[in-house]
Amino acid sequence: MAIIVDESTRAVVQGITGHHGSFHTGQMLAFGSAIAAGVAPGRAGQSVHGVPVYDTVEAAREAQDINTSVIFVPAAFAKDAAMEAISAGLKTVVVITEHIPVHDAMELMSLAEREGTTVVGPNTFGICSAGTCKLGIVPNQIFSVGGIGLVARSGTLTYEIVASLTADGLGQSTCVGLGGDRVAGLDFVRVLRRFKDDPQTEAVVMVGEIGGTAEEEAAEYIKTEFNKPVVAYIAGKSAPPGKRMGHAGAIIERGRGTFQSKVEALKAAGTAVAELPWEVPGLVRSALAV
Amino acid sequence: MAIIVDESTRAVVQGITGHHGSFHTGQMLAFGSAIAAGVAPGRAGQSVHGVPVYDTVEAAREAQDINTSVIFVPAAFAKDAAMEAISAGLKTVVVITEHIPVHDAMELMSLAEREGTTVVGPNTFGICSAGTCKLGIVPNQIFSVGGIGLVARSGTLTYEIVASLTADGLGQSTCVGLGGDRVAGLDFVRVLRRFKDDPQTEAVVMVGEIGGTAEEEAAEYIKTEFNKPVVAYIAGKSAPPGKRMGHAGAIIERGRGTFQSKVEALKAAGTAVAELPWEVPGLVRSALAV
Amino acid sequence: MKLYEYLAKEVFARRGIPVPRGGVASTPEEAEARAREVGGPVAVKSQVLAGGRGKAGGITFADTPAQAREAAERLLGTELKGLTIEKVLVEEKLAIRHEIYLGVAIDRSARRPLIIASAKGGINIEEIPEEDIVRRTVDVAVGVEPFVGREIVRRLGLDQAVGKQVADILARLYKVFRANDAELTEINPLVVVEGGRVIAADGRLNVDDEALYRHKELPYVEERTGLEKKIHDLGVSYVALEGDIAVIANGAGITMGTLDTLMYYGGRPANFLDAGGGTGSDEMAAAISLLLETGPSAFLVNIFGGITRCDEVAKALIQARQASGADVPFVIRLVGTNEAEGHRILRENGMEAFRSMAEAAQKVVALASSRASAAS
Amino acid sequence: MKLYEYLAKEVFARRGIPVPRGGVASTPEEAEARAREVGGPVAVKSQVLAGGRGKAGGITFADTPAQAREAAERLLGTELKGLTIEKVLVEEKLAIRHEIYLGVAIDRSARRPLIIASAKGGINIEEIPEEDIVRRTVDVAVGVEPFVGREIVRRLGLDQAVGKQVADILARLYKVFRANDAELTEINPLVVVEGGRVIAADGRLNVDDEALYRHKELPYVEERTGLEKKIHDLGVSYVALEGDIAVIANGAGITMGTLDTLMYYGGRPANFLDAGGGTGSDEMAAAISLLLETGPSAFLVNIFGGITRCDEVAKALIQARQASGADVPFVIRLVGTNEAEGHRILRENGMEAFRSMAEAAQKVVALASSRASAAS
Repeated sequence: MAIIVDESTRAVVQGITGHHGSFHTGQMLAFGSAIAAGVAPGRAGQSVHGVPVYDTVEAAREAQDINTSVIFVPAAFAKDAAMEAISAGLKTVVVITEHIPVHDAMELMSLAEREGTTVVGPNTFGICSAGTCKLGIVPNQIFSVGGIGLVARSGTLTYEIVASLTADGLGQSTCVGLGGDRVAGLDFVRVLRRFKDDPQTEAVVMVGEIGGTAEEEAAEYIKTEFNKPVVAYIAGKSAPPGKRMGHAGAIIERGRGTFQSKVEALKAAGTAVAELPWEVPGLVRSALAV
Repeated sequence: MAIIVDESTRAVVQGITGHHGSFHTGQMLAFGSAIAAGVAPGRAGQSVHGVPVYDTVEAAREAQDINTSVIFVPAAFAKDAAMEAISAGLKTVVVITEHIPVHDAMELMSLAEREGTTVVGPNTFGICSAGTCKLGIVPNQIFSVGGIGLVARSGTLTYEIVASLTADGLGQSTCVGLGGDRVAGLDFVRVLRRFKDDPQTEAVVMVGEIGGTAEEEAAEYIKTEFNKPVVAYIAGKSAPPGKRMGHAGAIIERGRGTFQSKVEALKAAGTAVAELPWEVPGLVRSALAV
Repeated sequence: MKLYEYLAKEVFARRGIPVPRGGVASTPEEAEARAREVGGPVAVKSQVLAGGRGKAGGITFADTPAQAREAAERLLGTELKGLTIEKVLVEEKLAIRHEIYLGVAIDRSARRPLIIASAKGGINIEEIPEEDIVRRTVDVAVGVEPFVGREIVRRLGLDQAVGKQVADILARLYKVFRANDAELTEINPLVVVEGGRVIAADGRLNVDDEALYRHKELPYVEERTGLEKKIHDLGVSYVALEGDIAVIANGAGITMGTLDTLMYYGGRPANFLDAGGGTGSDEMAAAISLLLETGPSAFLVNIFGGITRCDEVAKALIQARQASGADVPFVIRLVGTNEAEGHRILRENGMEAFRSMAEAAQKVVALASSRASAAS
Repeated sequence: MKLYEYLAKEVFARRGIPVPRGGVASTPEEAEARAREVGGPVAVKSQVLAGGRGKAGGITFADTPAQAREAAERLLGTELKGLTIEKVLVEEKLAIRHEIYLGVAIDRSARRPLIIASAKGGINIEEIPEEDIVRRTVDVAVGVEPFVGREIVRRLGLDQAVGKQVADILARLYKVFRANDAELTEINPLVVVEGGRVIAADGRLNVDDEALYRHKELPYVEERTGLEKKIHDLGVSYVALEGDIAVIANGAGITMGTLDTLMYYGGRPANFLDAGGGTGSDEMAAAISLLLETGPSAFLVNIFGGITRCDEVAKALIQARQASGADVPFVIRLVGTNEAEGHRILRENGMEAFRSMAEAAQKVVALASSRASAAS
């Protein structure tokens, strides 16, 4: 099973001829992902790692069986690319691009909502269902197949935790990168809803951080509706208010989204909260043992 | 049963304090329609024919049980009023106002489509389910309850035909005014779909006119999917091309929407087409007798 | 409201759509001056609101400013397709390599704007084979994002360099359409000139009359004749037709139905006049007076009194007829609320009153033809 | 990017939002001139990017132009909330009857703009009781139509005359928000003055940094210190903190996690520096050099090599350290692709290399505290 991407995913890479697009197409193919087409305006007829390139998503769709897009185009053109994918009827769009203006993100989400499209990101490491499909820039070798679902706001910290789970013999179902921006297609609750219905997923690891109230909303959802064990780690305990910690999202603004409020909410919902990242596998084992 | 409006309809009148709004509120109440509230900005606390007036649709909705709006506000403010009704979650909006700019109508329909709202009009005589609910400006006394559904682009011509049906003992289920503008919330096909599922409706009278291709699309639908007898009358046989016949919609443009193409398409679909308006009741009787 | 080509192009240019260098002229001298400013060969184009100007001789070319003046002399003040040429547009003559059609209209069924494009421009869009036309509706909540242009130029099969320009022009043309409340805007032809630049060689911009109140920045172009304008100002819809029987009804559909009925019985309507549902008696009287000035041989009034009461309609008709003092026969069909009282009032005042449309139509046809034979 | 009040008000005024008469001044003489232009009593307001200027003494009133000059003399060049006052805004003093709060922000959960309003303005929005705040998200595909304003002023309980102005200002403020790619725009207070006019007495406009490239029309307001700016220009995220241990990691989350770990073991981070996933070795070296200029007592580098190879990271770190020539101890935690090779290279070059974050953090804390005690 897994969620959002799996063996039925057939992807187009928008921006496939660019530096990152080309490199990560190779990596995704090496992972085993079905990359069926690439898009780069004016480059129709070329190929990248054997993947045929088209001028537009509609052209790619006419020629190839695709249902998902992964976007590597520069920030100034990312909204347009994502809207193109949504308008072409693709059901999932993974936006890797960072530095997208927040108003572009809001316009994009407005369209996606209307069309019923799932947007992963922007500014995400992507999404990976262990053993079947990776779309994004997360390293290939850290995953192993199993029952742990991951949902995270930040990248490298998550790689760290995935690697520690794998080292501990705890394989993964799907690892979802929400992305570091303030406006994103998915949030913890939306992903937890999917994990709830996924038979492969036995427990979920949430990697949160300061800023926003998505973790607090997740705690409320876990308390009232979620039916599997959850372990959380929240980054940013030491962050001063009002300073943006790298991610546009990671900022304590107007007293909202503090480390304390997130940890308290999660604990009150029965979620185990790791104080340090490497405590996660042990907490997962304990949670599964209950 | 009937369609779109019935005994469960509870309406708010937007623009209730204006000349037309006030007069027709009285007429609608006299018909027996449940008019539960009126809206007129700055007039909260007043009442019109005993109907309480509120400043906004949301205020009306907080105070009264309403699910439908009928709009009498001037053209320049009609889009805003309709969007207010849609945004407040009303499921049907009847826009009586004429002379609404066509771009306003397109914006309105875009929102309505997104929110799943049924828009009747603009520039319509309204809608009337005989015996239960009339929203609009069609005269009260012409209706009688029965099994004939009507769907029409123009007003007075339809009153004429409804009156002739009533005189002939052929009562009506619902009479829907599509409105005379180029961009409208409903068209023949959308209304026929509803009549198809309405047990009260035994046969349908379509009152079309030159311009557009809605009658041709209806013919295609009747041929392939519709399961009840249809009688049509098409106005505008004598109209010269390129001249707008009163309605913004009634114009033969670029060779499309001629009288001939409509009549031929309908006849090919097995629909009886009346040559003159007063032939309609006879054709309905013949169609029902088959 | 239709804008003249030169006005449409002014709007295009303000939105960054490339148009030929040139300017409008009302006199041969101005035309010469415009040609001198342009330098080199020019096109002199009659500014009338009609298509097919080229075939009808309304567009000529001139190699020198003097020739441009002569061309303007030949065109200005003459009639083209029944319209007087009051202005000519003098523009650089383009070295055309390829003609494209680009337009934005309204798709009634989709209830959305519709982009129409073809790589076979230059001729009337109706004459372009269907398989050479690319259509795409636009969600007004989103607009024309760049990807739409890329997809359309791909379907048109344009090369990269031309395609980029056309996609950009399309996005701008859509903004022209939206910002001006247009019913239709077209560039036909959009030309690719020697060297690869893309330029709007012609321009059409029809603005929704209902939205003119919020476009005070646009010049007002009057398309109506004097009588049409007078009647329109009463708030009623009027279209002049070829026949001799004047017609008034209340509602666009019933008015069309009345004309159709009249023709069915062999009559020839002089006009379409929809007095609407809410027209007052003063306006109706004024409209009747104006119609009488056109010298009809008979008058047919067809009123379905719904909210309006028939007795009030009857009184208004009598007043209107008396005020006009004309000797034209009136045939009136009147049904609905207070019908009997209305009929009594009409008959007492010597006006023919019917309940059936068929009878009224037959009667007025008979009256009109007897007057016609009496006159001949 | 935050705009100064006077710049925000310029943007407001261009969108038709009423603002007080007045102007900005960089010298006491200019302040006097501005006050003379205004005529009558004025407010002299320090232009610094901080809230609570009134309470901190940054806003004074003056009855005459001479008093305005004196007030500007007192304020200009001094510090307010740690920021130097370089300009003052001299404006008509308003006869305030009522203060309203109006703002547009971003609702992360709804992924939409969020209108925030309160009839109890004038104080910080966080101090207004929840029940006195009206919130409403906006669909960007629709925008703020007039009905939204009517509903909001109804909920605020404003009277008809004031409500109409506030609804109009709200629609304009939303346009300011959208047209300027704002993260936040606020009018607090929006004041009702004697006579009933509504005026924006203060203004805040924070523009999304990621969208600045398309707002060349806005003046650039630099908020960063010299070092922050230098490091930011390398394409990495940097925040100065109070401690003594410099930190670099690759990724915002892992960097925060590194700081948290460091503090868990009793260390005090000198900074947050996220070198990102794709930062090259040159940029990392440059960032290290800049951090060394701040005089840290030790350095902690935490790298998870995913796509990046650990051997390459090791080489870059050695280069950077050698180039800087500084004597500060480096503790490096390095895991991932080619991990063993990376560790070998580091150890050979005399740098401490760990696989465990805990060990690395404990080591750097120990080194920093021993250096601190050696120094004291």
